[in-house]
Amino acid sequence: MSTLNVLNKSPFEKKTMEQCLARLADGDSVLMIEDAVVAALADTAIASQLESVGAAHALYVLEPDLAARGLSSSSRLAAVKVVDYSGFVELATTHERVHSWL
Amino acid sequence: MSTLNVLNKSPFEKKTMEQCLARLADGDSVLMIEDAVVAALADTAIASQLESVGAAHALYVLEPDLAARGLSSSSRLAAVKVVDYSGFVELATTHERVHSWL
Amino acid sequence: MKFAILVNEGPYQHQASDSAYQFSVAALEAGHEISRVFFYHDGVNNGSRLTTPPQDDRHIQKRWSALAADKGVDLVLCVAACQRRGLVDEGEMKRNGKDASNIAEGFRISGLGQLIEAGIESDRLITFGD
Amino acid sequence: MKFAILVNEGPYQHQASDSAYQFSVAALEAGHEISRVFFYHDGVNNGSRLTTPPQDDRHIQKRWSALAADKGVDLVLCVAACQRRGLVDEGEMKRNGKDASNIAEGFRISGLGQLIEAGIESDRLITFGD
Amino acid sequence: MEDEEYTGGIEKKIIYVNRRAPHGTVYALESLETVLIGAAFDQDVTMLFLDDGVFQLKKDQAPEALEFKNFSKTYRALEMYDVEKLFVEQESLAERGLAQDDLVVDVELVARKDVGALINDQDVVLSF
Amino acid sequence: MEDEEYTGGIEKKIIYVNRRAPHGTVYALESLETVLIGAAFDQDVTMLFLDDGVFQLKKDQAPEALEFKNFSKTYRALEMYDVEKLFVEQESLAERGLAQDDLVVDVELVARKDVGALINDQDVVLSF
Repeated sequence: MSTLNVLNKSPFEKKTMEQCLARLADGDSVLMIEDAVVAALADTAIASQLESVGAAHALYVLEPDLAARGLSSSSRLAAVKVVDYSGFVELATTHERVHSWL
Repeated sequence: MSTLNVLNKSPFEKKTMEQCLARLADGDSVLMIEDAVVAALADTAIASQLESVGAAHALYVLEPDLAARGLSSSSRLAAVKVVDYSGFVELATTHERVHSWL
Repeated sequence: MKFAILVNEGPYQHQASDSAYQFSVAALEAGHEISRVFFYHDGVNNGSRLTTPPQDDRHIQKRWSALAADKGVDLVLCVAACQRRGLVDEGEMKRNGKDASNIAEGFRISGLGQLIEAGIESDRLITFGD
Repeated sequence: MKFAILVNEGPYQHQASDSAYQFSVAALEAGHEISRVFFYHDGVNNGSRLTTPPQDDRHIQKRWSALAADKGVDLVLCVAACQRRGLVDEGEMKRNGKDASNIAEGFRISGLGQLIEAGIESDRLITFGD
Repeated sequence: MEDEEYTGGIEKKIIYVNRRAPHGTVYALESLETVLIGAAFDQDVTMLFLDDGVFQLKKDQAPEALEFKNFSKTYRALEMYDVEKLFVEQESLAERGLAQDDLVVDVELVARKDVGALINDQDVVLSF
Repeated sequence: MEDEEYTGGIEKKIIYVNRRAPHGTVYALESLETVLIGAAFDQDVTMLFLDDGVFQLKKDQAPEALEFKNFSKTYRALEMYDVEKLFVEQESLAERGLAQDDLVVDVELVARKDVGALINDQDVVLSF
């Protein structure tokens, strides 16, 4: 009964991401969209924190939102998989519910 | 040439407060309004951090916004002075500029 | 699968309405159904026919209206949110003694029950907001 | 002292418009001047005359309009923000081929230059937003 | 609108996740409105207060000077609408220097480590 | 409107404080619009990029697939409008794994400890 947790805010701006990650259940996944995609970058101040979450949970980032911000070819965390909107739709179907952390 | 820095977001929700406090100049003051008033409480997880800022800078909190949230009679940080809207106006005149951290 | 979409922010200020639209298009392309898009809070501002965005920018309201016209998607604006923000159809205009309406084609105004119902009757509810 | 006020958010969703109003009232009571209130981004939504908030709630648009009528405060809505969000006066209605207007009394639509000018010519510019 | 009745025959578990302080934004008020309207649908409703959402339940709120509605008393009326599952995360309270005594209504405390499981027991998540 | 000229005779120091990532909200675009319109007023303008605001200057932005305007090239045109003081906080870049090479335009780096003094040297602060 796993949840797709959707994050749309930068972890440098809001505490939403850390607040979400602290409440993940086994089997839960995380999708980063909009300004949250900056969390997928390697070499940031929060990279190691997210990398360790990636050991236990599937992490995804939305490609068009990366591209919009000029981050498509930036080095990313190994744990993060890139999806497009059809991948987002697919993730919404393969998890039992979607929880947008606002 | 000091600045009145105005904060309106809870430090538990956004990083705005810590980002503002890291850039204060000598003589700058901080006014907490709207959801930022929760930072004036004693006994929170961020109280000691704010108390130390209060040693070097004047800290203010807006009374009607405290009252709205049921925090008027809660114990507050000793460093924080309470003002009403006329005090807010007064602070805006006694500082050379007002910087709202959005 | 049957999706319901909740949009909490108005056009242009936040990406929320754009993301909701792109998700809806992708879901329809994948053969899924969008049973309803419910616009709540500032989200009701997506439904104004009086917008004139710059010509080199996307027209958010028209994109939503086209989704209603072409794919039959049910676009519902929360009535209480509309009243607080000035979104008005013919019925609301008369009821509240206003002298104009501004709601765009394909949108309808109704109650929060439509959100609850969409949550109950769809397979997934996806929220886009701030 | 001469204050200019910048409002970046619409009514009811955020406290910003309320805070800006309360500050303005207090400044006027203290004998200061409010040279202009500039409504930018979603802030332009404060200027719609089509709102009907619940009777037990404050009427944000009417409060602003009363400040213009009673104290002569200049209430300016950013034209580009209005076009993206559907705030329309008679001039914009004709210019953009719209079939209705929705701007409230006491508000006028003008360009961003009015914000810059207010920043230059006032003693303090105070911003209220999200 | 408050009187509409749901005859679709489906009963789902719906959780309202409340994470913002009241009054700074409209979300606390709107969440309560949705719960009250939703009561007519006879669903299995849970309200969860996390992070700054715990401030929504703080006693002694007095927003009248700002001309805001004081809706905090409404939480006490939820029982009459058969909304009885109110969960508050205990770590969220502690981080803000609050205790159960500070709240307007009786709630059930939940530990942070159990929040994920609580949410995963639901059919629909509405976040405010 | 772009042509209006200011004849008030006052020259002030105006700083634009940009703290948000582009595209997620409209602020980056609007800040640029205000700077361009403001150029006609012949003021002493500074643009400061702090925190996520540094992403506004990131090279290779491609928001066209989302039907968003790609306004990032406009930063290079600011010089023609006599807007030449672009400051970027170096700690903000470093925390995000970015370097000066990643930016579309030449900027002056400023250390976090000097940001307060830079702001206190201004008459007007516009925050986006």
